[in-house]
Amino acid sequence: MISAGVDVGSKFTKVVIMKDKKEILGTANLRTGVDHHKTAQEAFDEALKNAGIEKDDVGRIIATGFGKSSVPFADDEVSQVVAAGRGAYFVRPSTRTVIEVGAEESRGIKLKEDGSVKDFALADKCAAGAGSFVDAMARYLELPIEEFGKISLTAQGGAAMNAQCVIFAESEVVSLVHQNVPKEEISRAIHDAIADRVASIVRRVGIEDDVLVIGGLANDPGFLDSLKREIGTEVYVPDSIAPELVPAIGAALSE
Amino acid sequence: MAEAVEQKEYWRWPETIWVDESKNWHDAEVISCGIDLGSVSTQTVIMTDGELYAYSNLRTGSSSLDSTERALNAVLEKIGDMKREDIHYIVGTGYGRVSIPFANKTITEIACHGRGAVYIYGNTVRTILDMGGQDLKAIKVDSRGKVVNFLMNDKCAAGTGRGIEVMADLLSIPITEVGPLSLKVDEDPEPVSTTCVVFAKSEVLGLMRKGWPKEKILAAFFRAMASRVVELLERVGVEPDFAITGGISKNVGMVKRIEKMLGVKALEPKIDPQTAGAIGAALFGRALYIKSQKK
Amino acid sequence: MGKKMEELPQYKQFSEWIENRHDYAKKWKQNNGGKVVGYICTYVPEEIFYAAGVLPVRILGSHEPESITRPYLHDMYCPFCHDALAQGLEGRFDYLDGIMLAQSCLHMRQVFFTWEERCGVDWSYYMEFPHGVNNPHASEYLRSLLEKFKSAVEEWTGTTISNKELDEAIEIYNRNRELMRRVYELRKSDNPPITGLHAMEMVVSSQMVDKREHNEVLESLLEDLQDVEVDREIGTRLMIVGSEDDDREFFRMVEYEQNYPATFVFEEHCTGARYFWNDVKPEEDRLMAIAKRYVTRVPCPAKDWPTKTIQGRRRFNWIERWAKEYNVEGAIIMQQKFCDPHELDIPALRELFDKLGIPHLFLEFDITVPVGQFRTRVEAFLESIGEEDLFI
Amino acid sequence: MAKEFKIEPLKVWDDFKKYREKYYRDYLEAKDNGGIRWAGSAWAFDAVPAGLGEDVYPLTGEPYGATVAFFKDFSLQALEAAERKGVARDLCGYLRNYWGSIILDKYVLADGTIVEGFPKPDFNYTIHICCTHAKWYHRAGELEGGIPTYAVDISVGPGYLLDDKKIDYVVRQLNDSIEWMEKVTGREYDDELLIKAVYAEADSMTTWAKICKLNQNVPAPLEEKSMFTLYALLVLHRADPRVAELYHKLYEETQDRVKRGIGAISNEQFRFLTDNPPPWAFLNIYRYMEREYGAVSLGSIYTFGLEGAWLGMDEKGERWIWEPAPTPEEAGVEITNREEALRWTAEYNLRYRPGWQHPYSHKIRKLETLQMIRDWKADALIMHINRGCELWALSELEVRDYLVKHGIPVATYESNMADPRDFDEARTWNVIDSFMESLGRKKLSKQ
Ligand SMILES: Nc1ncnc2c1ncn2[C@@H]1O[C@H](COP(=O)(O)OP(=O)(O)O)[C@@H](O)[C@H]1O
Ligand SMILES: Nc1ncnc2c1ncn2[C@@H]1O[C@H](COP(=O)(O)OP(=O)(O)O)[C@@H](O)[C@H]1O
Ligand code: SF4
Ligand code: SF4
Ligand code: SF4
Repeated sequence: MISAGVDVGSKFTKVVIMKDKKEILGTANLRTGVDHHKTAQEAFDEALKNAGIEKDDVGRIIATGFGKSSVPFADDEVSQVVAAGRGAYFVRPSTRTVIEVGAEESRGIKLKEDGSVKDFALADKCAAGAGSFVDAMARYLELPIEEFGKISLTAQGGAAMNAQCVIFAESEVVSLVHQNVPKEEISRAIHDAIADRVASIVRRVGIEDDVLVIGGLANDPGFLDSLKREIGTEVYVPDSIAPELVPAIGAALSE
Repeated sequence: MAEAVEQKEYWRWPETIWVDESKNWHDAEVISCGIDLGSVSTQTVIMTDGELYAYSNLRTGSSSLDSTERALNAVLEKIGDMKREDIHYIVGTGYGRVSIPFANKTITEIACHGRGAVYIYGNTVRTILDMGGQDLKAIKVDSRGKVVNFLMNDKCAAGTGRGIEVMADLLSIPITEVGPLSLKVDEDPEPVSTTCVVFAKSEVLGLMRKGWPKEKILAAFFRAMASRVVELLERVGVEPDFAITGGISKNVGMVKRIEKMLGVKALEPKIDPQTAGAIGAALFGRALYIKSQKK
Repeated sequence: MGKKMEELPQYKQFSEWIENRHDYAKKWKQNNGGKVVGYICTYVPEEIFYAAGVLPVRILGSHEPESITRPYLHDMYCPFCHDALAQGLEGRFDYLDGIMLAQSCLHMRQVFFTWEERCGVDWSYYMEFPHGVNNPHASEYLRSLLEKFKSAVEEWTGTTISNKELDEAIEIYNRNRELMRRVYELRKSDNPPITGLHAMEMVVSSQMVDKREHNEVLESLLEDLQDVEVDREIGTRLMIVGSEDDDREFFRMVEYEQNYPATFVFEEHCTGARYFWNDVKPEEDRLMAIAKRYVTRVPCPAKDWPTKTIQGRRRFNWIERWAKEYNVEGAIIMQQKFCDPHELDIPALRELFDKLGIPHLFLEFDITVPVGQFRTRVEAFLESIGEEDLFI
Repeated sequence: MAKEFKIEPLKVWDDFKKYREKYYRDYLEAKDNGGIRWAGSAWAFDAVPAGLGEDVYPLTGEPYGATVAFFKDFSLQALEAAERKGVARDLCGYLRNYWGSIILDKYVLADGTIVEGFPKPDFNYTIHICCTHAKWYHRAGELEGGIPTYAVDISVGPGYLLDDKKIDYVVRQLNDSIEWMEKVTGREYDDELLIKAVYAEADSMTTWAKICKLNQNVPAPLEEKSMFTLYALLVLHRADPRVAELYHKLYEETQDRVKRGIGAISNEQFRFLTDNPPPWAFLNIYRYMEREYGAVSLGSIYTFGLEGAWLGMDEKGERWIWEPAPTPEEAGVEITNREEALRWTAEYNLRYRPGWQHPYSHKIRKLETLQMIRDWKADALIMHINRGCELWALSELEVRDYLVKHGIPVATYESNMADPRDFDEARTWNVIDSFMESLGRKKLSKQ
C-alpha cells in the first residue's frame, strides 16, 4: 500500500510518500504560506509528481506538525512527538534519543528499544532555541544560511551570548559586531547559545545513545558541532534523507 | 530542500533626510550634532545655536560604524557645503553610542530623550514615553528636561518596535499601515495572551487559521502591547503633560490605545519625534561646547 | 604618603582567594587534615563547624552560562540557585566532605536536596531554622536545633566540641566581623579608601577562607589604609541593597568603567554587610549566645516579617541607618530575578527610599548580567543625580 | 468496546456550592451585624480565631485568589493593577490577584459578581511556611491602611521528625496569638468555642481523606474537577462544624456510589493523577481528557493533600502511608482546655498535612506520589509545571524523574494557576495529545 505523511510545520510543509512502509517514493518541501490548506495541497501534489504517481494511488494520508488539523484531505492525524519518534526509528533503529529542532519548536524524545516513545519534553515559553533564531541572525550578518552554519566550524570559541530572546539577541549580535568580533566567532556564539538551550530541554528526558538530530536545523553543521560539544556525546543525522523530512516519514508510517 | 523565498520587506519604514533651507548655517556661533545610534534606527541631528537645522533618520545596518558614517554623511551631503570639521561638538547617544568613534562625548538616550522631548513639545512636558526598536522607557523630567526618574523594560522584547516589525512581516502589511488598520475594528477583541513576540507568532497564525481578519489580529496584538506599556508608565506615575517619542509614536494603533487606557492625551509633535534623542544629544553638545570654551 | 589604594596587596589577595577558591580549599585540607563543608545560605552557624576543626566555605556560583540545571530546578527559581547548583553538577566542589543548609528560602532548599542526591557528598545536614526571627520564641527554638546540630557535627567528625573550642571559634568569627566593620567604617569618609568592588571581594573571600588567615590580612589592610592615597574620583556615593550578589563585573562596570564617577560606599547583601554585621554576644550558654546572634542579626527578607503588628521590617531600619551614616546619594536595588523574598519587599523598599529622598534604581540580576543594558541604566541614573552642567 | 458505567449527579453538590457562595457574602456583610472579619492563608490555624465568637468570618487568600483567577477579565485587571504597583510578575499568582483586588478596591463573589470596595478585615491571621505567606499579609495590611497582622511560623520540619521543642515553638505562638487577638478585637476569648472548632477541623480533614480514598475504586466515584469544588470548603473554613457535617454527608453519598458502581464518568478507560494546583481558568483540560480519551483524573497530592489529613511518612521516613489520620475521637483523646486544644491542632496539622511535608526533602514527595499512583491504580501522571506557586514547584521535576525511572508515564505542561496569561491552549493540547498517543491511546472521536 502507498501512504503519505504531511508535516505542516510553522515554516515549511513537508510531504513524504512511501510504499509498503519501506520505500520512499517521493518527497516535497515547501514554505508554509498563510493558507496552510493551500500549501499542504501544493506540497502533496509536488510529492506525487516526484513519485510519479496519482492521488488515487495513495491509500492513506496522515497529517502531523503544528498545522496538522488544516489538511482536509488527510485520513488521520498523528502528534509531532509520535511522528518524529517513528520516523527516527525508521531512519536509524538504534536511536534512543531524538532531538528535533525545527523553525520555532524544539523537543527531546526518548525512545524505547522498539521505537515507541518513552518520554518527551518540549521547549518552554521564551526559549529561542530554534531555527528562526538562526535565520534571523544569518540575515542580520548578511550571510546565506548555509554559509552561516559552516563558518562556525572554523571559530575558536570564547564569545558568549547572554540574551534569552531572539529580539534581544539581535542587539547582542550588534554589540559583538561593534567589538569587531569576527563573523565566524559570532556564528559560533549563536550556535552555542542555541545548542545550550536545546540541550537543556533534552536533558529533561535524559540523553542516551544513539542520539539522532532531525528537523531543519540538523542541516546546520555549526549547530551540530555546538550540540556535540554541549552534550558531550556523538550525534547522528539521517544519512540518506533530509533531516527535516523525518517527521513526515513517521506520519506516513502511522496506522 | 526547497528555496526559502525572500518575502517583500513589510517592516521597512520610510527613511528621511531634511534640511531647513531657510537658514544659513554660516551665521551660527555653535554648530552641534547629536547622533542617536539605536538598535533599529540611526538619527543624526545638526543644530545651529540650539535650533534644529538638519536631520537624517535612517535604518541601522549590521555594522554601526557604517551606519553612523552613512547617517552623518547623508546630512552633510544634503546640506552641501558643511564638512565634519565645521561641527563644534558631537554627542553620541542610543544603544550603540559607545561605537561612534568621532563623538566628543556620549550621553544616555534616557537623558537625551528627556531633553529632546522638552525641545519638541515645550517645557510643560513631565512624562515621556519613548517607544523604540528594542525597549520602552518611561521618563519623568523637570521643566529643563532633566530626568527625575525613569523605568525601562528589559526582560522582554514584547511591546517594542522590532516586535511590531515582525508582526508586519508576518501579516504582510507595510509597517506604516498596521496602526491605522488596527483601528478599523469596532471594538478591541481580547488581547492575545502571549505578548512574547516569538510565541505571539504562533498565536497569530492560530488566529489566522480561525479566520480572524488582519485588523482584528492587530487590534488584539496592539491591545496586549499597549497594556504592557501602560503598566510601565503607571509605575513611574503619569503626570501631564504627556508626550511620546521614538518610532512607535508614529503608530496610531499603539498611540490611540495607550491614550485610551491612560485616559490622557499625548501632545502633538511639531517635529519628527523619532529624532528626540538626537535633538537632546545635539543640545547637550552645544552646552558642553560652550562650557569647554569658558574654561 | 602611603601606597596608592588600587595597589594594595590585600585587595589583590581577596580577589585571588575568590578566583582560586577551590584550590584554596583543597590545599587547606591537605595542610590541616580537616574537613571542608560547603554551606548554603548565611544562616548556617559557622562557629560550630569551626569549633570542630571544619572549614565552612560558602557555595556560590561562577557567573558562567550553563544548561545543566533545568532538568531539576524550576525555570522560575532564581538564577543564583541555578548557578550554584551548576557548580555542584559540574563537580567543581568535588572536594567537599559535606554540605549544610540552614533553612531559608525555598529555592535554596531545592539546590540542597538536588545536590545531596546528585553531586555525591558523604555528609549532609539540613537544619530547620525559625523563619519568624522576629518572634520572641525563636532563640529558644533555634537553641534546641543548634544542640542537635552540634551533636551531629561531633558524631561526623569524631570530636567533642567543648566550651573552649566554641569560645575560640566565636572569638575568631567576632574578630573577623569587627575588622570588616572597621573597614566599612572608613567608607563613611568623603574619600573612601576602598571601592565597593574590593569591599565585596573582602566579604566574599571571608566566606571562602579560614577566618584566621582572613583576619591577618584584614589587620594589615587596616594598617595600610591609615595613609593610603585615594587616587580616584569618588563621584556619586552609592549604596547597593538586595539579594546575594558577588557579580564583580557589575561592580567593575559601575565603579571603574563609567562615563561618570561613582563609588559604592555600602553593600547591604548577604555577600556584604548582612553577613558580618552582628557579633555573637558572649553568655554562659554558648549555644544560646550563638542562637541569639543569628536570630537578631540583620535579617534577610526571607525571614523579615513581623509576627505581630503592622510595623515595618527590621532590615529596613538598618538600611535607613546605613544610608544616613554613609551619606548615600543614590541606591541601587538589585535583586536576583525570580527571588520571591526580595520581590515581596521591593515595593515597600522603594517607598522607603522615596521617604528618605534617595534616588534609586532597580535592577534584576541574572547568572550573567547584561552589562551593556545595565550600563545605560546606571549611566542614566547617575546623570539624573548629578550632571547639572548639561543644562544651560 | 469499553465498558459503560452508570453516572449520577452528586446530591450534596448544591449544598457545597451554596456554602461557598454564602461564605464570600457572609464575609462581605459581617460588619452589618457587628461581626468580626479576619483574613489569612488557607493554611492558617482556622480553629484559633473561632474562640472570638460565633460571628467570626474568615476570608482565606488562596481560594480567593483562585476565584479571581476563574473570572479571567477581572483577574487581568487585578494582575495588572498589582504589576503597576511594582509587584513582580513571577510572584505567587494568588497573592497578585489578592493584592490586585485590594489595590482596585474591588471584591469578587463566588458567582463572579464584582462588588465595589474590598472588605477590610479586622485583622490578618496567617502562617508562614513558603517564602510568601507572612509577607503577603504584612503587605496586605499596609495596603489596607494598617490592618494588624499576626503570622505563625510553622516551618519546623516534616511531621515524622517532629519533637516536643518544635511543637512547643508553634504552640507558644498560638498562645501569644490568642492574647493578641483579644487585644486587637477587644473581645474576650472563649475556650469552649476553640475546642469545638478544633474537633470540627480534624473531623473535616480526616473525613476528606476518607472520601479521597474511595476514589481507589473502579470506576472512580468522583473526578478531580468536581473535587476542586468539593474540597473548597476545607480551604475556606474547615473548623466550622457545619463544614464537617457536609463532609460527612459527602462521605456517605460517595460510599453509596461505590456500592452501586456509580462512576464519575461513564466511559472510564484511563486513570490518571495530576500534580500541583491546576490553572483555574482552564479546567476544561479535565473535560478534554474525559471527552477525547475517556480519561478520569482521580486526584492529586494537591487535592488530597492540601487539606486532607493522612498518616503520611512512617516513623523511619521510608514509606508513605495513604491512610486517613485519626481524629481526636479515633485517637481516644479528649480535649478539655485551651492548652490541649492548641497542642492538638498544632500537632495534627504539622504531622498529617501532606502539603506541609514537602519543603523538607524531595524524598517525601517522591515516595508519596509513587505510592499514590499504586494505591489509586493510576496509569499515568500529568504534571502542571506551575509558574504561580514556588512551594509546589519545589521537587516537581525530581518527582517527574523519579516516576519515569519507575516506569510511570509523566507528561508536563506549563501554565499558571492564577495568571491566565501564562496558559497556552494550543501548546497544552499538543502536549496532551502527544502524550496520549505515545501511550497508544487514540482520540475517541477518531476511533
Ligand atoms: N541548510 C540549512 N542550514 C541551516 N539551517 C537550516 C538549513 N535548512 C533549514 N534550516 C533551518 O531549519 C528551519 C526549518 O526547519 P523545519 O524543521 O523545516 O521547520 P518547521 O517544521 O518547524 O517548519 C529553518 O528555520 C532554518 O533555520
Ligand atoms: N513611519 C512609521 N510608521 C509606523 N511605525 C514606525 C514608523 N517608523 C518607525 N516605526 C516603528 O518604530 C520602530 C523604531 O523605533 P526607533 O525609535 O527608531 O528605534 P531605536 O531608536 O530604538 O532604534 C520601528 O521598529 C517601527 O516599529
Ligand atoms: S522570547 Fe518572547 S517572552 Fe522571551 S524575551 Fe523574547 S519576546 Fe519576551
Ligand atoms: S536570591 Fe532570593 S531566591 Fe535566590 S537564594 Fe537568595 S533569597 Fe533565595
Ligand atoms: S506561593 Fe504557593 S504556597 Fe506560597 S502562598 Fe502562594 S500558593 Fe501558597
